[in-house]
Amino acid sequence: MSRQIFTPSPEHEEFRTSVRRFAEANATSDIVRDLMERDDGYDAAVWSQMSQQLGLQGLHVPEEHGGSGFGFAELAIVFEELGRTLLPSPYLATAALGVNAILNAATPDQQARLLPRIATGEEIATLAYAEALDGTDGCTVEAKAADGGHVLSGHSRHVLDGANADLIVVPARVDGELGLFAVEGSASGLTRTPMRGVDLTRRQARIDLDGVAAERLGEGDAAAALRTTLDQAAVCLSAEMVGGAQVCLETAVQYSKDRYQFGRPIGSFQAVKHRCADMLVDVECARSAVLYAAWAVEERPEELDTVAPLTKAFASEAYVSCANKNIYVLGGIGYTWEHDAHLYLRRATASRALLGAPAQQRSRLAAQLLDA
Amino acid sequence: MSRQIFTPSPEHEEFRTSVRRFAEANATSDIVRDLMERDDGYDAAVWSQMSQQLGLQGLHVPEEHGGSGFGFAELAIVFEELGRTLLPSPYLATAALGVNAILNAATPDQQARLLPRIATGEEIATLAYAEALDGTDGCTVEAKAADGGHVLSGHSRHVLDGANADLIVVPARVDGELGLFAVEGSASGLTRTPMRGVDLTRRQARIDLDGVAAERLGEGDAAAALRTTLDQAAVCLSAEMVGGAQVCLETAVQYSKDRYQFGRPIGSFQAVKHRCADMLVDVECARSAVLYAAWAVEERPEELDTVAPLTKAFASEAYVSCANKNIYVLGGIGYTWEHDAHLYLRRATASRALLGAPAQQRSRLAAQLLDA
Amino acid sequence: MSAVEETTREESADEAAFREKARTWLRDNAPTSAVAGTQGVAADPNEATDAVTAAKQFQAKLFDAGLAGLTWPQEYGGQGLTSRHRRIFEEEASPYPLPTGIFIIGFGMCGPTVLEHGTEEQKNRYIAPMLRGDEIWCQLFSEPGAGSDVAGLQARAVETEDGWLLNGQKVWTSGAHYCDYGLVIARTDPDQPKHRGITMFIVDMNAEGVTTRPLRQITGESHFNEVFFEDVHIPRENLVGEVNDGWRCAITTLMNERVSIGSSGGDGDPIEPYVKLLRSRGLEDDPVARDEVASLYVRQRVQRYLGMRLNESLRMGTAPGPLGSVAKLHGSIISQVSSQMGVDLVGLDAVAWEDDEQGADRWAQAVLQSPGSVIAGGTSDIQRNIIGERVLGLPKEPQVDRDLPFRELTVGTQR
Amino acid sequence: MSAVEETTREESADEAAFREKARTWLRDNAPTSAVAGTQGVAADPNEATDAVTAAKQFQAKLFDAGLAGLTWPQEYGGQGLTSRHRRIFEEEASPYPLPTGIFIIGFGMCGPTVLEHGTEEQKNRYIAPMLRGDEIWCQLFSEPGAGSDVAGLQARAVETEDGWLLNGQKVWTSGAHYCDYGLVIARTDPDQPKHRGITMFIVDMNAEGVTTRPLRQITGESHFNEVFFEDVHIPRENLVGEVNDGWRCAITTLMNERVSIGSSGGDGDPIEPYVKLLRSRGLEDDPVARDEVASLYVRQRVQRYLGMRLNESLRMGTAPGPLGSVAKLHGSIISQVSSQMGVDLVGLDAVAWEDDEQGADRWAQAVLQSPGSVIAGGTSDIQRNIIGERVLGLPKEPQVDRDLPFRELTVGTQR
Repeated sequence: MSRQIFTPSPEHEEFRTSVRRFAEANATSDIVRDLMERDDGYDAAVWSQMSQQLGLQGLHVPEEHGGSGFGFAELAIVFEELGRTLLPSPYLATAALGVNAILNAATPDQQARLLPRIATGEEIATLAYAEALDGTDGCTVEAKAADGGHVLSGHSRHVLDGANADLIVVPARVDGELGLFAVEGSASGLTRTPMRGVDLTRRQARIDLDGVAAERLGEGDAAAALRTTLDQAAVCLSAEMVGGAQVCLETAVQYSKDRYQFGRPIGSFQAVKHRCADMLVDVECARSAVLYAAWAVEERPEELDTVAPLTKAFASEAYVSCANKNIYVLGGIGYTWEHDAHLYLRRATASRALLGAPAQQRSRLAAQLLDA
Repeated sequence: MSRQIFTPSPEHEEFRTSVRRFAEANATSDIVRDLMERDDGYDAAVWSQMSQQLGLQGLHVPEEHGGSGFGFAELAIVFEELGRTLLPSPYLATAALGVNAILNAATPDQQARLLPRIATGEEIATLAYAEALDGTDGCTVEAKAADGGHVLSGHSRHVLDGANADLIVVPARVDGELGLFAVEGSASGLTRTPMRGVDLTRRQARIDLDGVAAERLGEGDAAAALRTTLDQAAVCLSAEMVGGAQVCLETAVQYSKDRYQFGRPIGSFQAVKHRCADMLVDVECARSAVLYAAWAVEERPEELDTVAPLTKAFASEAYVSCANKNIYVLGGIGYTWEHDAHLYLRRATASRALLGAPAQQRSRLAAQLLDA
Repeated sequence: MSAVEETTREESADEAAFREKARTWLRDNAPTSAVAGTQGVAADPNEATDAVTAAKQFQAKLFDAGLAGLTWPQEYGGQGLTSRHRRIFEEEASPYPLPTGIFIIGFGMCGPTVLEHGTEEQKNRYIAPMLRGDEIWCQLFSEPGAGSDVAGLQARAVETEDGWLLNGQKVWTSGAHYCDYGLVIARTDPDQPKHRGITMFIVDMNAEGVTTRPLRQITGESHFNEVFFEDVHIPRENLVGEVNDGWRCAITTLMNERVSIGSSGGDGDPIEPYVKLLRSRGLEDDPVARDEVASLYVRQRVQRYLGMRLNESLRMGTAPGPLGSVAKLHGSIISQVSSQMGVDLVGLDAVAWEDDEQGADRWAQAVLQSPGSVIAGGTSDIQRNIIGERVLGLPKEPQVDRDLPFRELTVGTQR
Repeated sequence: MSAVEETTREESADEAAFREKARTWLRDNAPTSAVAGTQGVAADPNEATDAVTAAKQFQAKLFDAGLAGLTWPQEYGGQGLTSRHRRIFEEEASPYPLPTGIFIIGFGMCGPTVLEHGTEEQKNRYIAPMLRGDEIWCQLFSEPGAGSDVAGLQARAVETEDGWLLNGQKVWTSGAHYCDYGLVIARTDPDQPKHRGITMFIVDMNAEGVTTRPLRQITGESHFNEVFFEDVHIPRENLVGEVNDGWRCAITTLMNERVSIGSSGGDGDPIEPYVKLLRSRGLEDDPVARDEVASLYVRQRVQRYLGMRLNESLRMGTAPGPLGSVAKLHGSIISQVSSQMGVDLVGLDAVAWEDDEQGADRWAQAVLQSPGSVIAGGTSDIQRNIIGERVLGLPKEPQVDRDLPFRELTVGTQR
């Protein structure tokens, strides 16, 4: 861990470079557009290389479970770089949701059993979180003890990469508390229905559980573990959003240098120049929050409850704003399907709603400020 | 009445010109700054001329009560022109609140007795409305029958020109309903305490009533008459705000033509030019609403409940925005006490809060949309 | 639009008779439900053929009944009536979903331009078939390399013995695939400064060398075309106005565009979908959602009054001044605010949906459409320049391209 | 600032000893409650005299204890320590309301400029008395006719036998009425283009011909001065840098200004007044008010992280890049949002109050102050130009004033 919060170490810069190289090579516009037409929506070979070449899936999995034992500073780098390219992959689901849910809730034995397969890239994991966003209130899945384990019934929507996941962590009500349960993707009684959505580069699914066998992760009420997992994932997603917003900024800047109107590059007009400057303000503000949040996850875990929602709220607004402003700067060409600008607006729009939209995050912050 | 809603007739244009001439002559920056330091805050001689030369106080008082019998199209012209200059005078209190309260609530006899003195400019009238903004809920004054009339006890804050008014219409609870009562400014038991405020060109006062003799206006519950009065006054105030916003726009435009930086008039920079254009958008949108509202007061009274709140909400935002943008365009000089720019920001800030701030107006609109 | 009816209640006998005629004819002939693809400015090319046929049939009936081209000169097939008659017809027609959307470009932009700048022969030849719907028109000004700087166009028309040879590419052309004629501007003298070497022509869209290709927008739909001209022959009689004076003609067309964008829209009450949304999501008592919907409602109503004011000034024959640009700018604010509000209020269900959820994508589609409101028909920046310079009289920026020969300018992203 | 302490927990023994020394000295000497008028950058001139005396006394004690000018060179009176030492001192001092505000311009802007561009004699003469608080400094760059275009200044310095004669007017000078010396820039060659004929001088604020006048702001307070120079003699040894090369020196001063504005602020938790406001108005359960306060809180915290990041990069010795401008822009958004929110939440009671309502004017005053955040220290437009051109590398606008002799330019509102 670097002693600085905001300043990357040389090792971090090097790591960033290799992730960027990998992402750029495997997520050209052509590749992304090809994958977004496909049913599964990602490339299994690239997923595998992501693990074998860079160890990304196991980045913050402890070394004893087959991972690299790094932390959120490194995760934030990966997410920012992946966010730059829109590489369609179940990485957010696996690394931000699945791994963290297991780390936060599972017993050491369970971790030893579940994490290595994820760290090696063999298994895609995810968390069915949507109905549980407000603590346990919205959770609609019921668990019953059976055969030394549990069986789950109910359904969950908006499960990130739910159709491709090998391991789905499902929050369910059990004996008046909330439990987190590991469900195999191939389990009998589990029906997975892909959803369509505005973001063509990250899939969601509906899962229906009808007496599906499941393993409870850890013991006791898991509401806190779920909350922590969602907040950690929100920090990861915020880092991804900063990467996306940064690319929108770079695209707008480059275009406004190249494009001439009225005999001048359009970037020499204050309307365009100041729009780009406002994008930079958004990006750098969001980046400051993400860097602080990634540091706080480990060094100030007691602040996570505040830092995660505010970071997610700010980064969501910043990304949507930058994605829109990029299209404005591009003008007509930015409004065509052929240009990638809309793919970023699509990603931004979906990401804003994922893991708690800004209004939900603000509502949590208001409760902290006013209901203490 | 013109058959057009938005297009002034030649007579209207002529009337506007005479009001403008009067206002500009009597509200130069020096005059305004002199009056705003004075205790009474207005010039009684000018008030008197306003009536004698232009008949403004009696503009929409029926002819049989000594007025000119015009309507809101003409009132809107007067308020817009007065709003341009910040002329400190109790005109909003008298014409928009006092006269309308009497017209909406009083019996023909009462009107015949009360209105002529107002129309001639002899009396300043006002309405103590602040506590009654949400219907009767906030009304804190109680009325009791006594000696064939009533006596009032309680207090009211934020009474426009309450310290100078000769006639104060006071909403009060009486026998489980809301009544409107005429109180003489010189009545015994009435204490009037001037308040200080951000707007140095329009005064408010606190009134304390301790068994003050009062005459009830009309009969039966006056809640609807009060509501109508406040909505009509909101339309008048919105017209005034359009006038103020228009001057902020004109000031910014003129300065940005005259002021050179970097070898060019600053209005040639898009940042300044587009800021002025945004001001014009605000002003013309607000003006469209005001013109429609002034027409609707008489021709579509059933729409007043919707049109008044939305016009007041929009015009408030527009004025504050233009007053701020004017200062930005002016730069340092606009931040000095000597420049009049801040007097408009002060007026805008206070006017926004008067007669229902935007959030209160929106809350009424939401109720109409959703609670039907 | 009760408020507008109010202003027309003192009708002349002639006007009242016309209202009666329009009312009767529409009752007997107008469709009561919309024909797919015939109402919007541009139809999806894949479903366009039937729609175009239906629209043409309706327009012919309208023309034959003496209800088309109401204010246009009688000698060219119009009715020579006043703008008050047109207004009366619009009022009577407003309850019906008339399938006339595909004629808007012709009636609103091309027709007025031909009437103002065209030759006697052109008016005799083109106006009546345009009004009867026999021939549909499009406008071909925009180019990929020009954008906001419309006069920076690069399409070339080189003079030949009997006319011109046109080469180049146009873009954002509504309905090019079903149109018969188009108004095109092309560069005829690149040695002149950019505004001065441009000429306007009528181009036969079925001529050899004209290729149209649908342009896919970011929503996935195709409402526009790209049009490619490859050695397209334009006969001499298709010249509109003077050679190298086409920019002046184009201004006529563009002014008409701005007015028609600014004054359009607003059928039905646009707040209704949001009210329904709140109810369907159980948010009707949520104060934050209520405040947001009320905010939108304020802007929508203000926009409506602005549109009424614009229409009134057109009806009065006074110049609408800056109101077209104002309405366009305020309209794009509304588009941005309302589209974001929609997805925010719906939440996750607005960004992903199951196959059987009818219309679940509408909020996301609105977000994707919203940037178009800032770009199409002159960007918001251009509108602000227009207001700043032409309305407020603020000085122009230093202009580096006014006097240089066009061939020495850098245009688009060419190097 | 617990997060910052974290980053310093691995302190060297030397640093730890310094921390202990600072802590002890402050405990024994620092005031625990604020002395009126000594904390802000500029005091009200009417109550300034006592405050200035108190501040000078404190600064002298600080200097004598070896705790002033921590990172400045020892040969001129500084302590020659590292930026980590300065940071440690700031951490230890943060609980105390030190009366050092009136020295900020000298320490943050004038001192660094003299150290970088001044002569050996100047550093020997001025730095130590500045650090000891014996002599207070101000900066005299802004002029009424220049504004954002600082280099458009018109104050003239004409060379004489033994120096220069200075004439002209400066504005927005903090604390001019109690300052001993000022850094001034003036035009020495109007035949050169505007950036090239400027020279920087040290001016004795008590010299004959210097008049200061308080400038009343729109809030009614006077935090700044106008300064008039009438035939003020400037001795030759007061030249800073080279003749006609003053713009380069001024850049040093202005860069230091931007960093100090961007990294300042944020003592205490700025959301606290709003939380109290909601409670006092009974709005703590109002969902709209809650949402607004949470929105503000998000921006305030983000601004705090931005400030920490800026400070970290200064501490690391890396260039803070655009962060100063970013923080200034975002700070002015916060100022606008929060001030409007205050008056809106309070309602009528925020815009008028009775004489005995203590502090009732605070929300209105905040609204009046807010435009200052967009103007002072380089307007938001200028910050966006800086970010656009220097950070993002976007091309400059066509420049009409770079190469013309200054005397041919129109400046301000002169004609």
